[in-house]
Amino acid sequence: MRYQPIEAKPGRAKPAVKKVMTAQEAVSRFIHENTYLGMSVSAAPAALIWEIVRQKDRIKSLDLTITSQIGMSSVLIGTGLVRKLEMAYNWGGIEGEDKVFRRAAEKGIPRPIEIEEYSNFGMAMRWQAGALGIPYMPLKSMLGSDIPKYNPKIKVVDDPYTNRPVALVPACNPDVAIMHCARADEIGNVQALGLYGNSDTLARAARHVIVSVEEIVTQDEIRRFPNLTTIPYYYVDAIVHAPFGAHWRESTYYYHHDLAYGLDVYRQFGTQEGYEAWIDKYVLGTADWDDYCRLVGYDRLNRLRLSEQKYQKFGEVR
Amino acid sequence: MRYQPIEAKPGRAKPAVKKVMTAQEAVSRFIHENTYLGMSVSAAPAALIWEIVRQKDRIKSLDLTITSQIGMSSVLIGTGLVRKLEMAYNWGGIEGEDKVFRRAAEKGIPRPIEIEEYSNFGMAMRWQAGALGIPYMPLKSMLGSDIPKYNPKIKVVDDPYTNRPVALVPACNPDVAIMHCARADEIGNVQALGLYGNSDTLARAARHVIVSVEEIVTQDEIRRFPNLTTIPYYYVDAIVHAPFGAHWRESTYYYHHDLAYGLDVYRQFGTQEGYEAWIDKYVLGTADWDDYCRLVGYDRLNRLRLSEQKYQKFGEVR
Amino acid sequence: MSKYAENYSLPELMAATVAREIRDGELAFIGVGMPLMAATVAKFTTAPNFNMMVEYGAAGPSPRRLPMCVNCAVNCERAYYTGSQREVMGAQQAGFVDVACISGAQIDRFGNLNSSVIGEYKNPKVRLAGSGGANDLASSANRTIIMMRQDGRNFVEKLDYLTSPGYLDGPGARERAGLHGGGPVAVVTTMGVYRFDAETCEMYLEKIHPGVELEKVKAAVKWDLAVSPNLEVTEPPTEEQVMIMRTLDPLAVYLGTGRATLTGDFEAFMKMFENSYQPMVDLMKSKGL
Amino acid sequence: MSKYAENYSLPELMAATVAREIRDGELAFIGVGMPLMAATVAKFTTAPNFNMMVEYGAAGPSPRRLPMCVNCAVNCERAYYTGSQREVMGAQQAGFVDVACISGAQIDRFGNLNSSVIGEYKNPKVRLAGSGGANDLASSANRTIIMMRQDGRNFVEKLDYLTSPGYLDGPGARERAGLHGGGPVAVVTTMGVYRFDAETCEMYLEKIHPGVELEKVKAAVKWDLAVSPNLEVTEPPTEEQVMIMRTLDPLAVYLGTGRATLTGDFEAFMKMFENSYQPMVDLMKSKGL
Repeated sequence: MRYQPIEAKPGRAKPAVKKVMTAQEAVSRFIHENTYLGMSVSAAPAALIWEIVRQKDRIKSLDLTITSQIGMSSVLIGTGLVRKLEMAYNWGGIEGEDKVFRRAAEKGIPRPIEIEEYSNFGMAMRWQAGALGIPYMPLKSMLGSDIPKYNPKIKVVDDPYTNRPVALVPACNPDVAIMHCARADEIGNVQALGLYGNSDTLARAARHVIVSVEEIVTQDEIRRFPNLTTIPYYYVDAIVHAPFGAHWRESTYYYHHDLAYGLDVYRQFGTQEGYEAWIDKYVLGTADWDDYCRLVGYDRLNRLRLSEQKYQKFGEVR
Repeated sequence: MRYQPIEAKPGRAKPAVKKVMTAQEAVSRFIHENTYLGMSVSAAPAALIWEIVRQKDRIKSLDLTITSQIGMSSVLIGTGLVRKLEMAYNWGGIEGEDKVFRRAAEKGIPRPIEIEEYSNFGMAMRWQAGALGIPYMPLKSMLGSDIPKYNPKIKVVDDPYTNRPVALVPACNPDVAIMHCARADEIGNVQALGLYGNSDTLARAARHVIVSVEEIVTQDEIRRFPNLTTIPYYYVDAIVHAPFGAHWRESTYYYHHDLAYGLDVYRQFGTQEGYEAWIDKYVLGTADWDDYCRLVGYDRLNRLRLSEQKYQKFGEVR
Repeated sequence: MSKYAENYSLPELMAATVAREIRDGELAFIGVGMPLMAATVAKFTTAPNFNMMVEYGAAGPSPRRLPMCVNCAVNCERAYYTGSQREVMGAQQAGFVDVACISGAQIDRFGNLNSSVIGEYKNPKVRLAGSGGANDLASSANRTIIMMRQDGRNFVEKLDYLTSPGYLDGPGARERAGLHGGGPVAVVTTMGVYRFDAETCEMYLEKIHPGVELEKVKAAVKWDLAVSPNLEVTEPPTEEQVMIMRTLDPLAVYLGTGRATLTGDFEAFMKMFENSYQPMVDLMKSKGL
Repeated sequence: MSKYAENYSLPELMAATVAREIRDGELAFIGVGMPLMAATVAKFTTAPNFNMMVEYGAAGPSPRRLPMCVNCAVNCERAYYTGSQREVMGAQQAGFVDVACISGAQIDRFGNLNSSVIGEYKNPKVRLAGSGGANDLASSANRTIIMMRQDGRNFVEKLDYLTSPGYLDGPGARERAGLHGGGPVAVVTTMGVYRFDAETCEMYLEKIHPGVELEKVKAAVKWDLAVSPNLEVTEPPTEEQVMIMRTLDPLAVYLGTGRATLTGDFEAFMKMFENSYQPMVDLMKSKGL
């Protein structure tokens, strides 16, 4: 015995310090070549995706993990940044067929994309396992389907309690998670409002977490409704203030989906040339999210806000 | 082929109908001899426990599943109602040693009690598996300890992804869950406020759910804050209006723990005679929860409310 | 009951047909598009106490405008619960969903669906969206209703990829696979309505849409289609059902050419909301919702 | 820094000792009682940016009164998060808890704890509370600090039941068992402070409390206790540390005879809150919290 005490390694908790930074800064600091990136669907982290595209020459390649993405992932895929996509669903939703995704998956344009597929809940449970620090989750989806046949990570085994088949999915712990939420304080206590999909789970699973928010609020506002805190500060690395940060998608209580715009974007995404022209103008051609919003028009964005708030507002029944 | 169409069995969802009833009615309707009963710890469902004791001659025997109970389970155990206890922790907390539990476990007084033990998270994950409809959950607790040694339901196996040991716990789906929460509407949309332990998970795992609440609110009040709904109506069978329904324990934002009372109860629970005298007066000697509250004194209960609300109130920072 | 409509579109017929499959008091898992139309019609007519769950985290909404997506903010409107997907998908895995509407690009005789790829999986001719929640619903919902186009090529002998399980390869196969949901009970297509036989689990034609010829239906199915000896004609939508659909979706975004109309036209889009707000509010009020 | 207190109790010494183990910025999993006192002292003195997690679903509270339980409403006071145990225990299993305080009725040389039974498991002489969260914390927290009474019989060669793992049977055993948390780093008792040797994982005496004789400590340990060649005397609490503890717990509910005082005396209980409200508010304000 040497009487040298055992000391602990540092823990995973992020400190309770101010974390507000620009999207440019957050993306530069946490997202690098070959980053394993998790992306939420509700709300869509458009402001952060745009910034990743702006830094694409530095970042070069990403592996992407999503449950579903409705429209927004194409903005990344069309740049050729995405080497691999772990997914349950990737399509345009109401905007229609995702031609960007089809070009990548069918023809390797602008880059071949490796696809690893799950059901929605299957992928969500991978994040859940990651969030809980356990190696896998058992579930009752995907049994009997072709999904496990083409994805060796899904193991169909007999559950040791009932001797009935169960599908296992391995934990997923992305390097970085990006998401857009309603509000946060400066130290990173995040309150997503309305429906938020798996953003809570994804934040818990990821090593680093960047959250763009509609509003930065005081600590007292967080403490008024501590039950609404969906992501406590100890998971969060960066808070980016990005009003309208999910446009062309919606943000519950803040603004409505801009369908006229989304349909038009998808029309342009029909060809790779159209995609590139759009990216050049709206993403690479804008310096930051505020600049993008000016290009779209704050008058338009404000009308989307009024439209949403005519129907619903936080804390009210309308 | 007989051209007889396949029809579905009825689903598990409870209907969206009025569910408000008395504790007497709810307990009579759902809790019977040998019911497998799940009980939340936060908040303590005292009003419902008292009613179960009042109906003990009909109910005769229960199997109880808890994560932890701090004080309140003794009220049941001392009656001899509990045949088996699945638990992580059962003690008096600040009120001290649980003599009722000790008498049952050490001496079989008033009835021998079978104990099945887990860690807190281990037991919670049994409810989680039950809530998700999966046969078990893997976790990284209890490894290397004696807990699995004395509980064959816990299986320590090598995880098929990392080949490292993991502990499996089987799903738990109690027949009935009882819990106390802040508020609900008449059809059973429940909003627990403050910390609520595993009440959300337990409600999802159980076949039938009885929730006592401090307040019955309108549907519009629920819809003002749909993010606060911890248990949607489709899980819930009965709503019991029981203001102060967790006394002597606390209900966040409503009233403070009545320590002076709890310590005194625990002093009386020191002997089986003391326990019985207390039960005779405060439980069997009262007709319902309102009657119990009158015996304790609404003036006293209101002072506990003022004491809590001096420090915190829903929607405010004090 | 309202009398049958004289003018209605094929999508309106399909939505009305699905609406009649939903029973009062049920909890239904609804995607946007045609299933949402069906659900709204059901809630405003025969099933006022039925509630919707929406995949990305909402339960019991009463929206007065058109949701644009399964994760759209509209799905939170006047909801009992909003929050996480885990709540909704967890409840559905645990058997709390009475009925779910799903779809696919291909279907086989046992109601198995493909929504992943056309062609070889690793080298697809057409890459599709993927399962999303369809596989989960097909696995665990108490019953599913399938809505899909019937284009002459997509009722196939063998799927290119089995995304969402129907009855797999026949009786007992779901149980053997470990699935605990009930499987499909109806397929509502552009041509008719199909059921599954309790003995063989095979799909058979139960109803044929007004004006569709049986031979055309048979030609659009790649296997030897069983036809009910009591083949009926699909009941048309009522005037009220059509009115409800047109109030909620005046530009026929889901049931017609509305998307083309709105592409790039922000003013038309805003006007659609402005014009439909009051009629929807009045309609809901008249229904006591 | 405030100077050392001249009058302090043994529990106050223990709490102050644990307070010094908590570093600024950490996330700590705290039970009520003595660990809570230690945490409050730490937050008000050397670790203002440290935050507490509480087992039944709260993170970052700043209570101005005495919590009565790990699931007490007080733990919600001015918290950043309140809600489910899954959040708190899930985070801790995933490695987000820097430091946790746990306890037990028996301990062995490798820091394994028993809080379940004394005697045979199936036929216990004394039935204890059970693991609660102690096993989970001992399994997964980054490091644990053990606080316990040393009564002459409970530092044992072999536990009656291993509830919460320390280093099990020595170097490498935690890893072999599949545990990913770090294990105990200190044991603070009524007699002294122990550490664990990096080479052998065995407990050794690092500090002895003022006025306690080494022979007494050795006699209270059932194995041949290793003693640091640089044995120190435990640093006493400062005046400020003692003041903080007495402001939060004026009747010594946790650190003395307060419980006996309050049993059945509602007026005394209410007065305790009334009298400590303003001093606590003032104290927190003076600390900028």
